[in-house]
Amino acid sequence: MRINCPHCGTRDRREFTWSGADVALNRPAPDAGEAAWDDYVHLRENPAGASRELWYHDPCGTFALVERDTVTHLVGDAVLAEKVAR
Amino acid sequence: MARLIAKSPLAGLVPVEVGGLTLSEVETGPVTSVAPFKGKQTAVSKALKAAVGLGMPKVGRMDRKGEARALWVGRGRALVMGAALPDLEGAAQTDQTGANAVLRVEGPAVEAVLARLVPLDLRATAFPVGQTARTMVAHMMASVTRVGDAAFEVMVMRSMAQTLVHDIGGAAKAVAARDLV
Amino acid sequence: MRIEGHGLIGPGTVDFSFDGKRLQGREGDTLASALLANDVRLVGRSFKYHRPRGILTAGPEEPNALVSVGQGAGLVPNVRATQQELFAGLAARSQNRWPSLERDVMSVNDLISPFLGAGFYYKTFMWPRAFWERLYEPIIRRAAGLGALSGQTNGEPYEKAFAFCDVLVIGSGPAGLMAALTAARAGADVILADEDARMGGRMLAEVEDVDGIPSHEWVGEVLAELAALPNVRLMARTTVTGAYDQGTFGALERVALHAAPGAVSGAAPRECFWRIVAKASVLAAGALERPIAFPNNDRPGIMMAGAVRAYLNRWGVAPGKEVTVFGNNDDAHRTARDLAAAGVKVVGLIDSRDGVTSGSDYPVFTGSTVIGTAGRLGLEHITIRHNGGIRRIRTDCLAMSGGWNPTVHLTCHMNGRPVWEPEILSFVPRPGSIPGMVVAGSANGVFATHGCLADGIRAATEALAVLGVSAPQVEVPEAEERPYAISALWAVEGKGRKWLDFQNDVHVKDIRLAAQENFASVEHMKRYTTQGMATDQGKSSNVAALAVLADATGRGIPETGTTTFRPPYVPVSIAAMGAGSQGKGFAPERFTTSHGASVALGAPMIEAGLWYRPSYFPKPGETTWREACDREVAMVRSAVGVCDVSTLGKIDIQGPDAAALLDFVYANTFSSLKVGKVRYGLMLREDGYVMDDGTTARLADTHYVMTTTTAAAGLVMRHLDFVSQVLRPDLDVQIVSVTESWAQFSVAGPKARELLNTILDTPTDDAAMPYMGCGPVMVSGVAGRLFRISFSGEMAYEVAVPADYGESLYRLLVAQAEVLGGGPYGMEALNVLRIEKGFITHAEIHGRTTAFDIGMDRMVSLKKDCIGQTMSRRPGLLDDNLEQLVGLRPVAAAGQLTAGAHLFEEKAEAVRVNDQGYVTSVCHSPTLGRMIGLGFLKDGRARHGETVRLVDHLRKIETLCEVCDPVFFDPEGGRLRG
Amino acid sequence: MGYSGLRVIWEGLRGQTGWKPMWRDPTPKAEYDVIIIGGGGHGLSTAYYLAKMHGITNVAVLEKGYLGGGNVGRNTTIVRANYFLPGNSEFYSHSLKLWEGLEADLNYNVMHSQRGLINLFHSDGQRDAFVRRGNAMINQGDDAVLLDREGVRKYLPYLDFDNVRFPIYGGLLHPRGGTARHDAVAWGYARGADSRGVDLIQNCEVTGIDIENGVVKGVQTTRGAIRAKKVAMVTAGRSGQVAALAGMRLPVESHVLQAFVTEGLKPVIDHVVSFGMGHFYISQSDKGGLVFGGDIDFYPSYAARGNLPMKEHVMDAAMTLMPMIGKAKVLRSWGGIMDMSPDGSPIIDRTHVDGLFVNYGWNYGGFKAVPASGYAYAHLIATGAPHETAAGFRLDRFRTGQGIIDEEGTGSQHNLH
Repeated sequence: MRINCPHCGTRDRREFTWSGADVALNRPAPDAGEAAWDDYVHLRENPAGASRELWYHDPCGTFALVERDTVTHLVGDAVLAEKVAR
Repeated sequence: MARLIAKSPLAGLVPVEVGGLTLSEVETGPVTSVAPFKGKQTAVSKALKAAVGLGMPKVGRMDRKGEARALWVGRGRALVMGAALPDLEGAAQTDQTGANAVLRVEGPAVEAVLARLVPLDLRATAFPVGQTARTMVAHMMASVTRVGDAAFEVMVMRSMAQTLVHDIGGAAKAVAARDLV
Repeated sequence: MRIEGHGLIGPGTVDFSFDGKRLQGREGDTLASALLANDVRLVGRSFKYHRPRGILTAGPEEPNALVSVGQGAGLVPNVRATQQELFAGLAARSQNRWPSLERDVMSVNDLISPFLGAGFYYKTFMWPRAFWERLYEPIIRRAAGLGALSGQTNGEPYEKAFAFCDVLVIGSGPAGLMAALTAARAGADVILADEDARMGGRMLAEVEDVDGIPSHEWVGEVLAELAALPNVRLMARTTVTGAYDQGTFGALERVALHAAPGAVSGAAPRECFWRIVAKASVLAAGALERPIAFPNNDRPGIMMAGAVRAYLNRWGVAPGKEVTVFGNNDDAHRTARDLAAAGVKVVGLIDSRDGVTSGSDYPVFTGSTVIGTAGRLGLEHITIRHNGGIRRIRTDCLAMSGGWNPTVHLTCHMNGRPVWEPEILSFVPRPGSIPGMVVAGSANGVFATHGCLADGIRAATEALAVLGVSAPQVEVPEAEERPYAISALWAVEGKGRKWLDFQNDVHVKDIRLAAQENFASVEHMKRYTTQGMATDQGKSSNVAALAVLADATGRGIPETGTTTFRPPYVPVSIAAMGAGSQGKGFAPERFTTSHGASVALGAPMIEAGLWYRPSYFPKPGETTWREACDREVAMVRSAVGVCDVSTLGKIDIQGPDAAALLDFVYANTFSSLKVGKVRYGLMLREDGYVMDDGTTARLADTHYVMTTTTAAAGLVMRHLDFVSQVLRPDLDVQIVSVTESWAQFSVAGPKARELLNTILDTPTDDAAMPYMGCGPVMVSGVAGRLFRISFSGEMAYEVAVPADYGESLYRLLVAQAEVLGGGPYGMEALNVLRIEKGFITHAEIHGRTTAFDIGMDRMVSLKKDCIGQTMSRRPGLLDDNLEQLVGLRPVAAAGQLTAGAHLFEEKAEAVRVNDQGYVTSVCHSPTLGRMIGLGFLKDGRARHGETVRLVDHLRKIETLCEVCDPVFFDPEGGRLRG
Repeated sequence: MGYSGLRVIWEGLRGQTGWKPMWRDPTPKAEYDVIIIGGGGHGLSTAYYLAKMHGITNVAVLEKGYLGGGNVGRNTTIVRANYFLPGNSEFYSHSLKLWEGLEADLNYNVMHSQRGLINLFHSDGQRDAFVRRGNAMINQGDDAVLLDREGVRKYLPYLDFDNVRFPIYGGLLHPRGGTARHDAVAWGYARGADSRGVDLIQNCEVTGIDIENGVVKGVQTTRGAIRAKKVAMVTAGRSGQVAALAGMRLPVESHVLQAFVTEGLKPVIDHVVSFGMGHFYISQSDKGGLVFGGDIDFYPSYAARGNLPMKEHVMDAAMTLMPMIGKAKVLRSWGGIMDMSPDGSPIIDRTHVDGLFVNYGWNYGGFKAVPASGYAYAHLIATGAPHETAAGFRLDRFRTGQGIIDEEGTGSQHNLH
């Protein structure tokens, strides 16, 4: 499998650490309540198909938001996580 | 009072000739990590250029000017080697002298040898002189930079210097031995 | 039998042996061709019934001719004789037989085979229960298996490598060659890989012309053109074994397996496992011929018709003196034709089809089938049904052809399902099964040479289109456009077993039994009968087995479906895929700057993650680690000790929002820390549990340096990147690991300052550097940093210098310490010192403990948002009945404590329901003169003074302990402050 | 029909003509008391115990593919009871006891082989953690033996004691640990359930779950609507999707775990061995293949196949620990879909819908749980109350933080368990 790093281009999967679904981008406020936090920390869409997820390119220290299909493993665009609108 | 003696990361491990390759240590001189803060990239690059004649390197580039080198090492960060830096307004500056082992690997088989260890197309067509990559060398994170037609510099964490020399040496021996089959 | 003047092999002779018998082959032989040339027909025994078996094929699909090659630790079992190139001194041995191949005791299994039908073992061996492990299973295990491993560690080199290209062409037959040529002429970067030592595929095995010259000569011309191109890489002896995501392929190259060990440099890898990344690929892997299931179709001498042709035309070997041919398709006729042309006696061509004509001068039996064979260790005659009658024919070799299966395997590796093509009675690849892959030639169901050549050009054109490159005009060479007509013939009825999976001994009746028992799904059938699960993965047998199952269940073949082909295409040695990792190569070794100095002091070095750290520093006269450890602890408590702590993670954090970042990632507050001060920090995971701890110093208003534990250094660095890029990209901060930049040494003990002042350019004192202070210092002329922190409970400092000076400073510190009655201390003493002070490590913060559990819940600031704060307040994490950190000391001074023991009330039985907690860390405290420990106990903080019983079942230790505060030594902390 | 050695001989003498189908292929009825979604190991054992222990036989098991085609048919067959946290200990202990009587219970040889499992450790810290585990096992009534380095050498002389990157300090031996023939477990339970009247319906995919006023009414399938009083989901690898049919979002991520088998070899590895520093475990099947595996690929996937980096990592671990297997060749590799829960432990519970139950989150440890999971799930479905051995497997434990069972200590990162 090859993943796109927005800085380094397409690289072997062995250079990356998968870092969770895109739910991580929307951290609730401390007082958002039990349900919101349960949602954020535990519950997952876990899609069989198109997915948006975070990958860390370990050698260059970049978190990317990557489109990937969990059934076909086709990989789409990757953008810098820090630039993703929340 | 006693004076401390400096010892470089690859001291005692190189120079060596192995499998037709020459492995030697790159004397980096002072090394500083430069990472501009938000919105300061251009200003820092200018200041750096004024100081050592090199701006912040583009992604995947190593630039040189005299003894000074500026090596891209990841997201918004460069290592400036071979020149002491003044305070650059708007950047995090961190002394990294001696933090990394920088090994020069040279010889006709260098591409074939690195192909044993690096998951990257390092042939000159894809990876010309001056190109650098943050990648892996075997199990180690590394910067791999082409510095000549048959020469690369490989940089890993200082503590892994011995493993680096061992891995590259082993690959070089195996590549050389193929010719005997 | 060799036919002189025939074949493409060299004149030189090669000596080798089989089962100790010395034989001679030719340069260019495989072991299989050489054995056949020497009239060796019996080469192995089957898996289950130990039936005598001979060479069936000439390629990777070989199920029978598996041998062991080499000896001692270099022994390789289960080598396919059809792919082992002959070399001088090759010593091959047959397998799975005892005492000899001819007389194999286990062939008794064949006699009782009526009772050993498919899945018989599921229905018996159940009583008495204890007999399974003691009797039945050992017998089954010994009988099963093929070759044997030596069991010895072997140091022969193996290799892994990466390669990149625009177009990977897999297979160098007519389609592959034309595809490679087309792509190469277009300027694409091409890799052409073929599993054979010699490229050309079937063109080396057939008698035909291409562009007016013999096909093998044409192959030579094309290869010469390819070899001369700088954008082409030819990889012979390289089998592409797996197709993975985004154009990544695994491939196994046999580098030195065709050379005698010792004849070449010992450094040459035996095999190389390639990771090939291709933007597009052409699969031109050809086709594999399939047998026909007729009664007793497994005797040595019964071979695939295409293989017989290959042995004849490529290796100049006639596998028999009186050959018969049996087929259901036109291709079988070529075998008879070529044999006859070479002067080999063809005693009959049996074609199951009616009305087939042949202009030959050997007998042709159309509308006929083989219904029986005879010959104990090799074929002697066959029985055929012809014109309603039965006829016996004397023959020592029967060449059979049930048709050809396109080699679709790689197209199935990403869950692609092949499609049934009734025209050729085979499965062909489903287009698009592998992104970027185009299938060509026989692999695509195109069987004529001309068609393959044309299809190769077509496939390369499509592959080039993937790259956005247009293909050059390439002419299709002139070649035979022979027909391929086939009619279905899967199994021939008759008395005797009709074998399908030759290696696993699955026959038609087994498949029917599976259907009878309603293992009707093809997967159930496979699993129940083991059809297709042998080393050949059913390459030639699966389709016929499917057809038999389809028939037995009243379905068509397409509805019955196929089992899934999974990587690897051919078996891959573990040593190749794991090359480089033997011994220390498994993970990088990390050495501190003081490593050499510690070793010189005699310290045993132990692993701490990837690092090596000194365990203890033995002195003359000390015979156990405990003696050294006790001395080192006392030394630190009474004088001064030096310890390299460089392995702890160190992270430089700078920027306008550095303080805000730290407040967010730590449970406690760092924005309030004064410049020049250090604070202990507790880091939580988002689920509220403790992730790591350490100290962080504020060097300047916008500049901090954080320390982490050795174990979590990488994890914390990634965590900080995650926070700054994913959770809080609003923060303006830069984070850089400086773990390797600084060599850092702990100097601990009452004389710590005295020692330091011997090396600092400007002496320090309590006012300049109070407890938890920090700042820049000059260390013997070098700019360094000093931190007044302690992990021992003594007055202690950590002094850091740039790593280049680490070794020098360490040697200096140790030398100066010894002057003061101190010296170096290792991990053992460090551990004792911290337990005496109740300091925690990952033994306590093991991922299941909260700040509440370790008594630090008040550190979790509620005045700010921080990672883990919200979830740490879940009710389930704040229950008093949870296990809390306590100290433990034995009631009797000599009492033993052990880490990993569990805690119970004094009188309670030591069973799970009474479990009260467990012990995490113990040591003998030389300071207190007894063992002490840390552990977790239910509601432990409220139980100080209570007596609990420690039980270590494993070591048979029970000890009454007093529960106490985890700080055993200097609870007021007076010593820390000096 | 009963199976026995005598029967095998009798059928051998008469050409195997008397063997009856293992299970029927019934047409779905309009209504069942209980519908079990998923004909894998857990679903089949649930059906079996519903019939056997609770007398509930008007049950359908709906399987979208073939029986036992999920993880029960693609795993490394290890059976053990070596957990150390309350909640898991009692459950896996119960499961092992059921395994030990399974052949007699099912009249089917599942080849449960208690050849012993050895977990190696490579540092003092790991040893202490394994001692805690071993003591917990004995507290639970199971067995464990602490081996030092020399003790390990007696059992596993072929390890590379001298050169392995992370030295072998010792091992924890679980004598009753071992392996079983994975397919046979599914088939044995299927046959047992079928013979008690349960309808096993293959090639029947559930496409909807009918809920009215918070009460489950039945399911929609590719073979039509089927009504049911109770519906039990047990679809490892698809838990999230099936639960979504009932409007539920689960704490689950689905990841791929690869496994490998070599060509057949004469006996060389007599135990189940696991390496403590590289996610590698191995045993040798009765057929002679070395069966081994490692960690998940660490990215979510429903593809049931993995990629090279983890394959190589597993081979790397093999080569440092026991280089003598280097000459063995990997014959086949495959991937299973693991439903990873936030604490690495499973869920067997009711849901917010009356009559609808969940059983999922077995991470990569589901095979050994097959007997006890079915046993406990059947109990929950039949009585409405959790079985005492599975009371800890609550769905709400993550939200409340109460009774989290995190054996790995890696916290709520599903892929790190």
